[in-house]
Amino acid sequence: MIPLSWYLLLAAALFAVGLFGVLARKNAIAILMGVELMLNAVNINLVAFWRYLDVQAIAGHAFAVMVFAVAAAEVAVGLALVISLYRRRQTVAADQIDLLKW
Amino acid sequence: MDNWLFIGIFILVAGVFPAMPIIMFHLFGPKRSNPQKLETYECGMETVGETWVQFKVQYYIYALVFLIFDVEIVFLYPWAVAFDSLPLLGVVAGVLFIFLLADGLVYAWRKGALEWS
Amino acid sequence: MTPMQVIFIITAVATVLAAIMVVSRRNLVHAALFLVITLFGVAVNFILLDAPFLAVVQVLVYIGAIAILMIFAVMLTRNIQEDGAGEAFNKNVGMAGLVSFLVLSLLVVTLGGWSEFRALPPVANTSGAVEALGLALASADGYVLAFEVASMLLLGALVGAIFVAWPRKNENE
Amino acid sequence: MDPLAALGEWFLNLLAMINLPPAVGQILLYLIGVIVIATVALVITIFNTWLERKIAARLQDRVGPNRVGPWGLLQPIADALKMLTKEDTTPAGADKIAFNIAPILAVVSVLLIWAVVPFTSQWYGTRLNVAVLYIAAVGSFGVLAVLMAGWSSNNKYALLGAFRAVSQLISYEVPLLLSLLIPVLMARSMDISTIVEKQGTLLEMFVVAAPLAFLLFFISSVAEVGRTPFDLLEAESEIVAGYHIEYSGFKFGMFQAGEFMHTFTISALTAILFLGGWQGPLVEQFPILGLVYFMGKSFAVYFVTMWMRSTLPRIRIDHMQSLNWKVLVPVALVLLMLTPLVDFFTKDLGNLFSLFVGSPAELTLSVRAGALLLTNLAIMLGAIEVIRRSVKRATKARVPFPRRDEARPPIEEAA
Repeated sequence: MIPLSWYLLLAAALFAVGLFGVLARKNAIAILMGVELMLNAVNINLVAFWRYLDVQAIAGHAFAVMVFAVAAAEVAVGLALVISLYRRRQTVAADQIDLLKW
Repeated sequence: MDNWLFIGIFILVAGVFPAMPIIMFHLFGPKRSNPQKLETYECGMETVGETWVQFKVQYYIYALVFLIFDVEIVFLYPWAVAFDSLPLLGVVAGVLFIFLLADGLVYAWRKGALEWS
Repeated sequence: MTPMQVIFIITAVATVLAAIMVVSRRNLVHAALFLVITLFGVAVNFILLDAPFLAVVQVLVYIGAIAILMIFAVMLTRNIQEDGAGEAFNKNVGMAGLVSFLVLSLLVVTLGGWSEFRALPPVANTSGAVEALGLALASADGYVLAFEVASMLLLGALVGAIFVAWPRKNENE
Repeated sequence: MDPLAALGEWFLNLLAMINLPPAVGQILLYLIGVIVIATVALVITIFNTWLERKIAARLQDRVGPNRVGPWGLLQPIADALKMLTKEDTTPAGADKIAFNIAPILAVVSVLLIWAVVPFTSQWYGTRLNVAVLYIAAVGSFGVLAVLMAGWSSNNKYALLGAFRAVSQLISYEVPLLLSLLIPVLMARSMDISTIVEKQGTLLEMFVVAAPLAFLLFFISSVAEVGRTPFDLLEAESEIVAGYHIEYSGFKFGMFQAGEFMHTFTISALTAILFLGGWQGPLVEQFPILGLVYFMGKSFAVYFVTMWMRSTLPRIRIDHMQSLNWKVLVPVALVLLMLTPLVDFFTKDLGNLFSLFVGSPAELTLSVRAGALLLTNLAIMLGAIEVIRRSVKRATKARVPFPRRDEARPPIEEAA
């Protein structure tokens, strides 16, 4: 059967790839995609631990559903910011959004 | 798990079913192509510029409201399944949840974000 | 190797490869389509973990709504100049690669030597999970507070996002 | 014993005799089952293309296809052959992979629904305890297919059509999901077979207790398919042809086939979720009768969609969005707030009355169904009244159209 560590390794790989995307991408929407990858990695971990530790404890499911809600909220507001920014500055490159930078 | 094995096989077969006639069509259909035929179909006019249209923000707003509603409705399905064992408080919690959901719609409506202009 | 392991390895490799494509493709629509493949791979993993409800929700919410919203946003903010010539990465790409590689190797080293939970616990019947979740979400000694707070969070996100994205009156487009 | 189950048993025994491991036999059996279900769905679709043309013709006082085969029954085959003579084109600037995957995905998204549809009490692909959400989730691949088709064509009109189509599809998914919640709430289960089993008698059919949910589900499903009156995706006079403008031959045919199959699928789902699916008199003694009931109910609903198609004009895009966000979604939300409350408070009423008369279970049932029906009717009447008033207020300000002689003043006599 599949050991738990396999799932954790998959989640780790997804998390690292997502982290790279967040740190290295130039386009703000691509950064949000990286965040989504990281959130998915977290969800795999939550569900894997739920399955291997205690199926009766529903916390794994409840937290995973909360992560869905948080991801949706984050994407909605994040993309709204990107669109608003694009309308004013005609750019979606994250390193050109430096108005608050001194 | 067996159920999902069935679904997995179904996905594969469902992919093959429409792919078969398309491949057959690709192999046996007539091929008398010329560059004119492969041009973009825009009422016979020459295509000007790249394919790029500035879309209205309206499309995004609808998708946004849909996303939020989608997630909230997903929360309600387990609640509906467990309805028989819920106490009054649980039922009220669900109804309150739907009420909060409706508030978002009211805001969008009052803001005029639902108008197709 | 059992068939389950084969299925897991195939989906895991496909998921991670698609994720790498997501962060490296310059064409953002392609990146979003690869994101869909990644998300679907994660859904298959949920199935393997006996959580069909979460798998279905993953497809419904992530692929059906979030990915669609991403593609919409990409097309709304498409800029001809940035499309062809623009770089995919910013100037910190080397540093970012190093950091994420360090994180990954740390996790791999830690998890590689971990020998607990070799096999799936034999509890096969997880079909009551959806009902238990529904009960937990709406009962006072469960997650009813989290349930309502999630509703408030989503309401706030909806109001905030519409407020931000909707053009101001004095803004001439 | 059920004939199909006996056949499967015999097949497994046959495989065991030639020393195949049982797991392989099970997979082979699944594969055969999948192929049978998919073929049935496709054959029904092909038959429906003929039926639809015939009925649309009768409704418009024409004869319809009558040349190929008896009563024109072989017309679909002639259509398929004709499509094969078309040229397979992929536009020069198109994204080849996405362009070719999109039509396949469009069919897959509909075909997958049939994996959980119960034909009779014994005959179904598989039983999932999340079947209702599975159906909704599978539908999101259809949205993706539309977006991929529009984007990969590299054509302004295709992209614009895809945007319109997707905004319609996702908008109407909100009332669809909300109204799907009502049968789930009433059956206390997301398993579609359990939902059918709960609708044993006429009074238990969900259409009796929740007619408003039935209407909401039906309207939003028709919009989801994009049939008249919601066919602005391919409004020829406005946006050339919608997202599939660059497709030709069988690739275009796949989009059409997907749409036809989807129409029948939503009819079947309406029959299952609200009209009791395979339930009917004598179905316990002869399970095979269930197939007749199920098909009869599905085709009855399908006939209504065809009837709508031949009689209703196309709706305008702003009306389409207002109908969704300002009528269907608010009504669904109000319904969803009241239904659980009514349901909860009538749950034990039967026991109360049973002190005086009859058996509690039956009484509870009729009290609950009656209360829910009254709630539904009240919401429906209230909604109609609100809409009537707001329409009245909106039309008062409208400038009346000038009469003909005012609009065009008589020409002054020429000098």
